[in-house]
Formats: sequence, structure tokens, C-alpha cells
Amino acid sequence: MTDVVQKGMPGGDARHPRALDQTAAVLEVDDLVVEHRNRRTGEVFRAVDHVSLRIGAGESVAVVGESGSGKTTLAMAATGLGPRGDGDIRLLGHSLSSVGRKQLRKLRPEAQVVFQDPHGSLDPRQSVRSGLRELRTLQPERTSWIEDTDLLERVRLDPSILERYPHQLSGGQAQRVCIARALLMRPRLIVADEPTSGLDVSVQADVLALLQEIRATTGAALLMISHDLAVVRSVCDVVHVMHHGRVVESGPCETVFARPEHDYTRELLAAMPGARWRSRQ
Amino acid sequence: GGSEPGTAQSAGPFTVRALLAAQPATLDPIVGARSAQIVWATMLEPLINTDASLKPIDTGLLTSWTRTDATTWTFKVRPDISFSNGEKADAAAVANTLTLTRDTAASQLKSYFTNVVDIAAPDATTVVVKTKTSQYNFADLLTTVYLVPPKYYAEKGSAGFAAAPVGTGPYVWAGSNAGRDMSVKKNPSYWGPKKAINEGITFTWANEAAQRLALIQSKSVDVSFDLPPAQATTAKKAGITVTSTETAIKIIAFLDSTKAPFDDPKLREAAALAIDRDAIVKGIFDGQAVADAGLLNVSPGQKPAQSVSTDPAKAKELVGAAAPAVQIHYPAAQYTNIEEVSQAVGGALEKAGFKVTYVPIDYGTLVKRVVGRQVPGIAIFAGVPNVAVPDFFASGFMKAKSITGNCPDAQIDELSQKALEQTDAAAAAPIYEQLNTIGVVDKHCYVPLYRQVFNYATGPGVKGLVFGPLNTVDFTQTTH
Amino acid sequence: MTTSPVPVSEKSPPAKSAPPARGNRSGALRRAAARFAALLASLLIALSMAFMLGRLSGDPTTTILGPMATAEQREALRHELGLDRPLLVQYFDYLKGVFTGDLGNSLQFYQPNTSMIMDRLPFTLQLVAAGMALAILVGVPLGVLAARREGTWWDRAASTVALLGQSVPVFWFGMMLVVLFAVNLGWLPAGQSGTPAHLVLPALTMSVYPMAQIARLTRASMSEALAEPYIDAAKARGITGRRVVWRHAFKNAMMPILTIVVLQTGILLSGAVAVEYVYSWPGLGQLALQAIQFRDFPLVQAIVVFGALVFVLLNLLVDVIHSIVDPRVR
Amino acid sequence: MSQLELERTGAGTPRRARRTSVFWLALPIALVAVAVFLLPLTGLLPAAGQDLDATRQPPGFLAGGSWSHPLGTDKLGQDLFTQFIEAGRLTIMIGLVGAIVAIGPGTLLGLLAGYFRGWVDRVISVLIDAQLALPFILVALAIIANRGSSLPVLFLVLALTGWAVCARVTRSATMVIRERQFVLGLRAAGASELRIVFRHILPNLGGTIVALGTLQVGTAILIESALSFLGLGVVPPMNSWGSLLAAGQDELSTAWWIAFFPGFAVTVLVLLVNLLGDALLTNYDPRKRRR
Amino acid sequence: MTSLLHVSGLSISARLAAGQLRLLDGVDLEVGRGQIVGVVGESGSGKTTLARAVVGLLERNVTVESGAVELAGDVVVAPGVDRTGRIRGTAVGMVFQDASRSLNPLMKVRTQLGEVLRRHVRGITKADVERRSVEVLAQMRISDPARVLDSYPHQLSGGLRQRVAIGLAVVTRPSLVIADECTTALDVTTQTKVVGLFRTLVDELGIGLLFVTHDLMLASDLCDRIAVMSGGRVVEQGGVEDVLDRPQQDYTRRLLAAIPSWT
Ligand SMILES: Nc1ncnc2c1ncn2[C@@H]1O[C@H](COP(=O)(O)OP(=O)(O)OP(=O)(O)O)[C@@H](O)[C@H]1O
Ligand SMILES: Nc1ncnc2c1ncn2[C@@H]1O[C@H](COP(=O)(O)OP(=O)(O)OP(=O)(O)O)[C@@H](O)[C@H]1O
Ligand SMILES: [Mg+2]
Ligand SMILES: [Mg+2]
Repeated sequence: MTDVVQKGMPGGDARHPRALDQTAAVLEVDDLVVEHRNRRTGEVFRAVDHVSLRIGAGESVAVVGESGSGKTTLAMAATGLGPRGDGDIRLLGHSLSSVGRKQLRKLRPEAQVVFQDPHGSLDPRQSVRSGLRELRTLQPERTSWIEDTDLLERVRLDPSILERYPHQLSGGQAQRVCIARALLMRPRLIVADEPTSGLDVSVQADVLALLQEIRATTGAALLMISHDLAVVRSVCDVVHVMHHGRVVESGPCETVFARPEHDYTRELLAAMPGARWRSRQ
Repeated sequence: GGSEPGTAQSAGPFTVRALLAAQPATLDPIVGARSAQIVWATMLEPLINTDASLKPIDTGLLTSWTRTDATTWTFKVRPDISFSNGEKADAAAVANTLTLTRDTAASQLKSYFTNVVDIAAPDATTVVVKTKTSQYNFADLLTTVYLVPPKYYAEKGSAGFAAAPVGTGPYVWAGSNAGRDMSVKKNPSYWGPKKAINEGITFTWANEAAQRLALIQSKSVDVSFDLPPAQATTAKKAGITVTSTETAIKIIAFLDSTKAPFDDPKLREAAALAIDRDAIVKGIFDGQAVADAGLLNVSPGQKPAQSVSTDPAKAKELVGAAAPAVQIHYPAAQYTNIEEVSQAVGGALEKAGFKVTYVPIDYGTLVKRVVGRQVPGIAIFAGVPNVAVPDFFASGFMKAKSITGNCPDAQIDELSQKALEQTDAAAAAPIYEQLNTIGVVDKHCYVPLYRQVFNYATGPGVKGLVFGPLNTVDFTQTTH
Repeated sequence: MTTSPVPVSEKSPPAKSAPPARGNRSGALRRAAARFAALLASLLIALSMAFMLGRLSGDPTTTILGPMATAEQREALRHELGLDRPLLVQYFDYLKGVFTGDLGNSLQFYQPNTSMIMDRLPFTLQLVAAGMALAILVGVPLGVLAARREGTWWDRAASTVALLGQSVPVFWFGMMLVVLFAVNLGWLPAGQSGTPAHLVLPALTMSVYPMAQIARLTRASMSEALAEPYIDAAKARGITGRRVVWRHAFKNAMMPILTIVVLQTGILLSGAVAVEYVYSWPGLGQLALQAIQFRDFPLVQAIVVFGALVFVLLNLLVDVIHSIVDPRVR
Repeated sequence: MSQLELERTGAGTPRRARRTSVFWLALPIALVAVAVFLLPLTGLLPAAGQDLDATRQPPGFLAGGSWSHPLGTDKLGQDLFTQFIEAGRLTIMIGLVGAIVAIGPGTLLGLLAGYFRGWVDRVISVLIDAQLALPFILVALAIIANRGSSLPVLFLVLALTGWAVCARVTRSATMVIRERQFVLGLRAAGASELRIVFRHILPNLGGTIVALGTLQVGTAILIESALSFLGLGVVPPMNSWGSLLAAGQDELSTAWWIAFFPGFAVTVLVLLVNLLGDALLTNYDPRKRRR
Repeated sequence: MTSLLHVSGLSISARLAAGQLRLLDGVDLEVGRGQIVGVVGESGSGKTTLARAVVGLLERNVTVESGAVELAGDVVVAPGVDRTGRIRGTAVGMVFQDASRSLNPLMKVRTQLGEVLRRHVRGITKADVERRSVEVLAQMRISDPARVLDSYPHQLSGGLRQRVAIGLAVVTRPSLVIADECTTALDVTTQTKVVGLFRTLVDELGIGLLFVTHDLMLASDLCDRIAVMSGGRVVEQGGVEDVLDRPQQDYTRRLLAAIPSWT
């Protein structure tokens, strides 16, 4: 797999502060604890409870679990976008708690996030083109590798989309623009937080396929967050099952889904709709 | 508490419902502003009474005053008079009031009494006052000093006294509803000849002139004071009795001769010639003010020997093409139509070729600036005499160390002093004429404009109210 | 901020059967304490501003002593009033006074400010209560009507009437009322206080602005509440008409309305200047105006302090009411 | 399907309907402004000078009036129509500048408080609460009583009394927008906080700010007229509708028209401005906007 | 199986500034007693519009152009006809998507149940209200009805809230229940429980259930019949097996193809 990474990665590693060991992890989370304090009541809520995980270069990893189990909190902490909590997070080997603010800003583009609500992820006052232009001014070297039109082609969007504003895009189109924006940054890690749950099933399949393809061609690692086991299974190699802030079970998808060890995983599998249909396949 | 205002009165015992322009501040005559005098003067009496022409007469608490030498005055106190609380209103009480007036920090009349060096009451009916320098009009000053009971005043203090004043007058305190009204009732054992023939008076107040008109129109009050010309006209049209009295309050434009542009006598003359006081009286006041060309003619009706009359053409000629800049300071909202008057003055100056800017400020600040000599150009404000003596204006406005000090001149200082040293008013009169001519006609430092006319309306059938030019009101003979 | 008149819909946090929380059980208490501390801080700042405003209102000595006074006399008075001391000393004296309930003495009335404020308070209270009652009685139905018929001509008419109330200069409206009802028609007294008839015009004038605010807020809040899914759900359960509007929607829409009512009351208590001026109403507003015209800075200061205190107390009241009405806040 | 798709994603038609209502509200305001600013240039207005021989003339449409002074004359014999027009100019100017001076600092503080939260928010919120706790009319009166009335002081008062409300609204609007995920996306792309605040949050608040500003114009005009009524407004020889109204107040029983027209003009103008502000606010309300 | 709900040729359109917009276009649908009919289709296909039309809760700008809705043989909705006021809460119950928002947050569960009962059961006693409230919650498989009755909605978990909402819809024993995406906001595990609850309710009470969802898989697990909607039309309907095994329409086929495979 490391081979694929090297080939697929445009531009090599020169842009990194230090050249990375190819077998090194893109993201390492060590014994992470994140707590939210409710502003109104002052109550403290532990959303992520002693979680550790590791994503190697080019890997695709999923986190599943029910609503409120801490998946988003984990992802935001891991990319340095949300509250960082206690415990060590290393993005490309840099510990997020020890890097300075400036360095963090440099490091962040390495991890790009695709969110659930595609419209909410785009500035409503910016056309697609000016949004891309802004990214280019923010990261001139990183983004010079591709033209706007080519970029849109890679996410299978028509160049005419460039002049549109977010509210003039359908959900699927908007989500593809979000993916294009992430792609432009040539990230080493793409975090997709329920990227398809706001979309219709027919569109969902396209988006998933696109994410897969990008991972294959650029070699970026993928951290997929979802509550839909079928989606996870069709996209990811490794899965972590979260429950009440803890990772209760991890392993390769095949193993976990075929022989679930934990009660909760079993419950999840049993609750998956479509048993009747699958039984007829 | 007082009686309910707003309820119509019919025959029988009659309480006068009087409407003032503002809530009287404190009713303590020593520190209180003179505007509240209308209320406290029903209960308290001045040491010396005045006649219709504002001259002291012997019908009041003091029955005689003699000048034993140039700086010593001896007064006789009317015997056997008591305050309504039983205290004796004797010479000691008079001496106490004079001392309070001179020594209290916040005394309103303090500055008039700086000349007093000694006050003594050798017996129950005699008071002897010594002044530093000779002062022929000292007795006049006592027409505005109101007698307070020494023990009661000392006991209660200023605030306590103001909450329930005690005096020798025809009425006694009846109570108040805070912020709403104040009442006095008749004093059955009043010593004087003019006992009240009504039951008492309830004072209320309304800041807005339109209100004061509306309230008299709706018969909510029996007398409504202080109606500006517009309201007075309306009231008359509506068939309401309006009484107009020419007052001693004078509106004057003061030109600062010590600073540009009016350090130039030519420009002062131009300004004096440009302003048309008759047009102001007619146009702005609808005739309800009295054009007045003199400065030291204190009593209503009195005219100066010499004066300046309008000549816009000459004014323009004097100014020439230089277009000097002039600031006009005036106390916003302090006197009736003062904004319009100031603008009329400004308009006239502009026509003559001046460039005018207006500085409306509140009264307190204006006084402070005037006193601090920070008013280049023109200051317009009123001279409000407490007593009808020319020295009030001479010392107040003409001497180098006066309030305005806008016309410093050794000759003026000398003449003012000389006038005071005369034996009586008649002897002083020619000197004041001379002063007036210097200030107004020769040097053009003062442009007197007009005297205010005070209007009040009385309800149907209400009569017997007497209003004096110095803001004194006699309610005792008021009936319905 | 709970006092925001802009309704901010807050989604209730999902309830957890057994959250892995190092929970803070006394959340409500903590929140109350934090809120109280914030209000106290605001109050302290407001008090400091009041102090500065007091100093701002200018040198009182000329107004008190008149133009004839000499510089020495003025200086003596300044000394007597304590104005010649260092500002910081004055400030701490003032704070001490405020916290011991002593708001100083008026320069013009020679009386304790507190007692004067208390004397005037009943009148202003009367006016505010009558005006507020009127505002609520007209504003709430008007707003509900507009919300129920959102987008129709009814709505537009009701909303425009309400907005008109927010657009008319209050004192001008008062003047016109006087001209019409007192001078020309002679139906009602033109001003002053005493009988209930005296209250009619001032209360009417007073009610215009809060009425407009209440109507507009009611409309906004009600239209939001009426769009909530639980309203449709209630309808689907067969619950009809008035009950849905008042019991379900209005109760939910009430909080912002209540907030604005309480806070407006606070503002009117100290800010009824124009109305009281027009009608010679012997309330706090008149007193304030007089104080300012006379440079009676201790009185100005005292009224401002009083207003700030009332406002803060009413803020707390809003919080308390909120926690009573809305179980989610408890 | 295609028509449904369009409806679901396209710019909603209701929004366009609201746009037209904005236009129809802005039109009369623009007309008033144009009239007030252009009429003096035409030279058609009666001369503005004083004429103490012709004071207090009734308007042309009343008995005894003449059409050479369409609205009559004042106590100085100046033409009221000319004054009315020129006062309108100052009134509109005061409204605009008064709104800007309140909106500027208010927006900035609200933006910072809403975006950065934490202690910045706490400090600013306490300031807002403190400002709101002070009875604004007394604050205004006290300041003017000391500083004297002049335009700069008036604007200071308008700024002081207006910023808190603006800050509060901006703060809560900012808090809504900062939760949108594009903010996280920008951060992930390495954008600095200030860039996010000023290049993204601020433009998104633009509509709200314009609407707030519009409403503030109305408020400023009302406050100015109230201050003028109490004798603390603009300085002569300048006139605003508020000061004309104040001048006419004691002539109300004899010459009602002096106070009536400016008061009426203020009401209508403020009503129009408020209607416009309301329309804009609904137009830009992030909660009401279709995404 | 007797027909309970009969929708025939229902066309509905919305009035917009730009003109009329057709939301439903000649929809035919039938639900029998003891039957669960699933309505599936992607976002915007008109599912909610159909559901709301049956209970007469269409928005102000939406009108019925043609066709009719009959309930137990009576026409309740037709152009210019709306008799749904009488059937709402009695003959028809409805469960909405977001349970946490379809309960009044300021009222205890007890009050909300009592309100519905008192409205629809004439002269019901206090004791009866209590008894039936407890009963219906028990029916919803809620283990401690007393506590739930005394709770405000925000004090309950999502699953409990949705069960209370269903309880509110069935407490007056309607013959037809309409559920619009009533499990979308729930976790998969909770969803399974709620869906199971519906199955037992239908079996026990013999009611008809119109189950609206965008999840074809979920519908296929639960329903007896399925109607597939697209662009305001029912493009295909029939028994679950028929639709899944032998999709007649392209559209249905595409839907099925888009589902991630589980192998
Ligand atoms: N900013 C916050 N303040 C307080 N609590 C929060 C905050 N963000 C999240 N939480 C709480 O933390 C818990 C975990 O939230 P998180 O968003 O990580 O869950 P999730 O697994 O992503 O859920 P979902 O599937 O619904 O997206 C939830 O209970 C949530 O209420
Ligand atoms: N009142 C209305 N005015 C205008 N258009 C409307 C109205 N109600 C619904 N629509 C439109 O009708 C179409 C169908 O809406 P509907 O809510 O029935 O779809 P749905 O199938 O329930 O979708 P979803 O799965 O997203 O809930 C949508 O495009 C919607 O925008
Ligand atoms: Mg999440
Ligand atoms: Mg729907």
C-alpha cells in the first residue's frame, strides 16, 4: 500500500517540515479524553473517554457508533479543530499539544474535513470560484498543482458550477464542491464526518465512490465517521466501534462485522435495516 | 396634605389653586432660588415692604430706617409680632436673619451683604448695621430679605425649614404632596391689616406653557402664572382674563469690549445701531414685551435720558466689507423666546455685515463663562433685579470687577462708587444717568433690548390677585 | 443571554440515560451564581458610569449661588460639597454611600435623594403600571392576531399599526392628544395628577412605545412558536383553535414577551421623562429633568443609580420567572 | 422532478417577493431624501431670511395665509417650508451618521464577543449589560447638559446609547454563524481567526447589519427629536424636524401647524425606515433564510 | 382485508409567487386494516405532503386540486372539502419525524395525554384519564409509566420521547396511524425497537399504518406493501417482495442499486 501512496502523491514530501517515514502513522491518538462544558448549566460531559487509535498512511479507517457517542468530538480533536482535551494527538508526527499556533496553522491543511451538511460547509456569501481562490491565497504552494476546472472535473462537476453560490447547488453538488476543496489542499488525511447522511441514497453512492477514488489516487488516509454500517463496510478497512465515549471494539471490518465480540457491536449489526432484502440477495 | 387640585370649587370657603411654571426648589429663603419666593412669601414676610413704585415703605416688619452716619444704619422693628409657631419676631430675629444672609455659604443674597461688617440688636426693637463703605440704598436691600424664626431655623436646619416653613405672614404651611403640590392655609392670627379672605392656596406646577394654558382652560386651576405671549394671546381669545405686568427683568446684549471683534468701538457702534428692539418686541413678542433702551432705569416705566436708536444703513457702513466674526452666547430655554431673540439679533448683525455663530448653552454654564471672561462677542441674558436699585445693574454689569466686566473703565468704577455714597436715591439719580450714557450711548458696550412682560391668567370670577414687578404676588384678597 | 429580547431558540440537550459524565449536579445553582456575578459586575460598571455622569453634569456652584457670587464663595461651596477632594476619594465615598443606601443630598431641594425618589416613585409606578397594562392588553392580542394570519392583510395591518407606535415621537403624540382631547374636546384633563381621569392621557401616551414592542415581539415569537412541530402535532391530535394558540403556542412564546415587559418596565421607571414632562406628571422623570437643568449632580447620580439598580433587579426577576415558566431551565 | 429540484435548491421565490417589498419601501424614503436634498438647489424655495414684520403667518391653505409661504412663517418671520426642507436634510443626515456611529463600534464588539466567546465575550457582555442598565435618556441629558449641544456631542450620545443593542444583536447572530461548519473548514485550510472573522463572518452578517443600521436610523431620528424637544438637540441656526417641532410646541394652541408638520414628517419617515429595516431583517435573518 | 384509507387521484399544488407548483400528481393509495403500507422515495418526492394531506394539515398556500381521500368510506378531503377536523385525533393519529419537537416542551407527559383524552372522550373521569394514560404507556413497552408521566419531554431520552409521541397518537384508539419519518432522528438500535413496536401495535390493535420513510431497507423490513414515490407521483406500488425482487420502474431499480452492498 505504501507504494500506491508514493505514486499517487503529487509533489512529493518536500513541503513537510521534515520528511516522513513512510510507514509512520498519519494520525496517532493516544489515550484521549475530551470533555464538554455546557455553557448554560456548567455541567461537564465527557464525550471522549480514553480513546486511542492510529491511522497509517493511505489507510481507511471508520468510527461507528450511535448518536452522541463522541465520534465528531474525536474527529475534531484529532484534527486540532475542536477542543483538544487530555492525551496525546500526533498529526504527521507532530504533537498537537506542543506545536505553536503558527505551526498548527501550517499543519492543519494536512488534514481536511468533509462534513455532513454540505451547504453549511460553504460560506453562503462566496461563489465556488472565489472560495477556491481564497484557499489558493491561503496556501499558495500547496494548491498550485491543479487548475480549477481540472479540479472540478476530478469530482465530476461541470466548470459552470464555478460561478454559482452555495444556495444554487443541490446537496450532492455542494458535497462534491466540499470534497474538491479538501482535495485541493493535497491533505495526508481526509476526515469525512457522516458525509452522506444528509443526501439521498442515489447521491450517497456517488459521493462514497468519489471518496474512495480520491484515496486511491492521492494516497491520502481516510477517517470515515458514520452510523451506517453498510456505508462503513463498503468503504473502510478498519473499524472502531464507539459507545458512550469509549472504543468498545476495533479491528478489520471483515473480522468485526463477521464475528462481533462486543454486545454493543452485535446490537448495532442486528439493528441494521434491510435484513429481509439481504436475505433474498 | 393639601387639598385635591383639579376638583372644581363652588361657593363657600375658597382655596386658591395656583399653577406655577416650575416646582419650587427649597422654601428656605436664605439659600433658595428667588423663583420659589412666590410660595414662601405667602408665609414669610420681607423686612421692609415696598409700595407700587418699588420704594421702601414703613408698613412692614421694619417701621423706620435712619442713616446715623455714612456707614451706620439704625432700624426700628415693629413691636409685639410673633411667628406662627409662637417665637418672637423681634430685633434679635431680624439680626439673626441678616447674619444668616451674610454668612451662610449658599446664601443667595450673600454677595449683596459683603459690605456689612457688623449687625447688632441693642434692644428688642432696634437693629444697628454697620457697613464698610457708605451705601445709600442699604434699606432697599432689606425689601428682599425674608424674616425667619431664629430658634426654629436653627433647630430644623435648612432642609427642615424648607419642609415646613414658619413665618409671620398671612398664611401658614399646610403641607405638601411631594413633587405634586404644596399648600398653605390662612393664618387667622396674622398681625397685619391685610388678613387673607380665602381659606388658603394650593400650588401646583407645569413646566410647559401649553400645559399651563390647557389647565386654566379646563378650569383645573384658578390662576396660571407665566404664560408666554403665544399662550397669553390664545387665552385672551378664549375669553380668559389675562393680566400683563411689565417687570423689572431686562434682556440685554452684552458686548465684550476687551476682545475682538468688539474691542473696536466702531464695530460696537455698528452692532448697537443694527439691532432693532422695536421689531423684536413686535415681531417675536407680538407686543407683549417693552422695548427698553436703557441699562440703569430699574423701575418699570422709567426711561433713560439718552439712548441709541436703530440705523441699519449706518451700521452697514461702519462694518464695511471686513465681515468680522461674532459669537452670540445665550442661555438656551432660560427665558421666553430667548432663542428667537438671539437669532433676531444675529439676523440683524448679519444684515450689517457680521458673520454670526450661535452658542446656546445652559444658564449655569453661561454664567460661568461670563464670570470667567470667556465670552468674546455677544452674551445675551437677563438682568433680574432682586431689588429696584440702579446699583444692582451698575455693580452687576458695569464695574470692571462686575459679573460681566465687559466694559472696564476707570471712570465707570469711580462714578458707581460715588453714586453709592450719596445720601439718597434722588441725589444718586444724575450720576446713574451719566453712567448709563457712558456705557450705552458712548461706548456701546450694552445694547438693552426689552423688559419682560409677565402674563398670568385667572379663571372666571377669580379676582383680587395682585402681582408686583419683582415677582411678588399678594393672594390675600383673592376671591371667587 | 437570557435577557435577549431576540428570541434565540435553544435546542434542549439530548437526555442521556447514563452519561459517562463527571457531572456537576448543582448546574442550575452554578449558573444562577455566574449570572448573578455578571449582573453584579454590570451594576458596578453602571455605578461608575453614573458617578462619572454626575461629575459630567457640570459645576453646580453658579446655579446655586447665582451670578453675583465671588470666586471665594464658589470655592467655599465646592469645599462644603466635597467637590475639591480627589476624585478617587469622592468615588469611594459614593460607592460606600450606594451600598449603605445613602444616595446623598440634593443640591436644589436640600433633601435626601432617596426620600425624594421614593416620594416620586408612586406616581411613576402608577403611570408605568397603567401604561404597561394598556400596552399588554393591546399589544399581545395584536401580535397574536398578526402571527396567526402571517402574510395576510390582517398581519400587515396589525404589524404596521404596531410599527407606527415605534415610529411616532412619543412627546409629539402626547402633545397632539392634549390638543385634541384636553384643549379642543375638553374631555380629559391636560395634565397633572389626582383623579383617574388624569391618568388616561399620560398612560395612553406611555403605552404607545411598549405596546409596539410587545406587539412586534409577540408576533415574531408567536409565529416562531406556531411553526414548531409540536403545534402541528397538537392539531393532529385533534386539539383545536384557541387551546392550541394560547395553551400550546403562547405559553411557549411567552418568555421573550415577558422579558421585554419586565425590562421595559425598568426602562420606563427611570426614563419616562418626555411623557412626564408633557403632562406635568410629578414622577421620577420630571425630577430627573429638573435635576439635570439645575446641575443637581447628586440627584442626577442618585436617579441613574436607582434606575440601574431597578434594571438589574428586574433582570434577576426575568431569570427567576424564566426558570418557573420553562422546566428546561430549572 | 426537475421543477422540484429547482425549488429545493434554488433561490426561493419568497425571497424575491421580499426583495420587491424592500424596493417599494426604499422608494419613498429615497424620494424624500432626494426632495430634501435637491429642492434647495432648484431655487424654487421661498427665501430663508428673517422678516420681523411678517411673523407667525398661517400656511397657504388656511384662511389668512399666503402661498408665498406655503407652510406659513415662524416667530422670526422665516419661511417654514424652506426650514422644513432644510431641517429634513439635517434630520436625515443625523439619522444616517447617528446610525453609523452606533453600528460601527456595536458591530465590532458584538462580532468579537460572539466569535471569540470566553473572556472577551464575558467582558463585552458585562459592558453591554451595564450600558443597558443605565437609563439612556438620563445619560444623554447629562452628557449634553455638560458638553452643550452640538452635532459632535449629539453623535457621541447616539453612539453611546445605540452601540449596546447593536452589539447584542450582532453577538447572537455571530454565534449562530460561527457554528456553521464552513468556519471549521476555513480553519482546516489554515485561515487565521481574524481572517475568518472579517472576511467570512462579517460579510455573512452584512444583511443583519444593514437591517440593524436601518432601524438605528429611525432610532437616531427619534432620539434627536426627543432631545430637541427638551431643548438639548441641534444648535440654531441649524434646524432639524425635532427642533422645529420643539419651537412650535409653545405655539401649539395658536399655530398648530408649526409643530404638526415636522412631527408628522418624523413619524412617517421613521415608519418607512422601520418598515424597510424590518423587511431587510426578515430578508437576512439567518434563521429564516433558506439554505 | 377491508379498505380503511383510500386515496384516489389526489393532486395537490402550492401557490407560489412564480405560479402554481404541483406537489402531488394523481396519487392513488390504499391502506387496509391491520396493514402497514410504506411510502418511500427520495427527498422532495412528496411523501410528507401526502401524509399531511390525509390529516388536513397542509400549509396555507397548498390546495387540493383534484382527487379525494376517503377514510372508512367517507370522503374527508377533496377539492374544497376538508372534514379532517372531526377525524383528527379520533380516527387518525399522526406521528412526526422529530419526537423531541412534537411534544410541547412546557407540558408534562401527563398533561399532554390528559388533554387529548379529555378532548376526545366525553365525560371522562380523572381516574379514567390516569388509568388510560398508564395503560397506553405500558402498551408502548415503557417500563415505568409513572415516572414518564411526571416528566417533561426534555427529561426523556429520544427513544422514550418517540414512544410517548406514538402513545399520544394511539391513546384515543384511532383506526389509522400515519408515521412520517418517525425514526429518522433515532439511533439505529432505538429505531429497531420503535419499528418493532409498530409491528406489534398493528397486530394487536388491527389498525392501519401508513409508514413514510426514505429508507427503502427499513420499509422493506416492516411493511406489507410499498409505494415508491418520485416527483409527486407514485411510480410503483405493490407487495414488498414484488417491489424488491421485480422492480418495474427504472427509478426503483436505481434506488435499489444505490444501496451499499453488504458483502
Ligand atoms: N460544544 C459542546 N458543548 C457541550 N456538549 C457537547 C458539545 N459538542 C458535543 N457535545 C456533547 O458531546 C457528546 C458527543 O458529541 P459528538 O458530536 O461527538 O457525538 P457524535 O458521535 O458525533 O454524534 P452524532 O452521531 O449525533 O453526530 C454529545 O452528547 C453532545 O451532546
Ligand atoms: N407549502 C409549500 N409551498 C411550496 N412548496 C412546498 C410546500 N410544501 C412542500 N413543498 C415542496 O414540495 C416538495 C415535496 O415536499 P415533501 O415535504 O412532501 O417531500 P418529502 O418527500 O417529504 O421530502 P423529505 O424526504 O425531504 O421529507 C418539495 O420540493 C417541497 O419543497
Ligand atoms: Mg457527529
Ligand atoms: Mg418529508
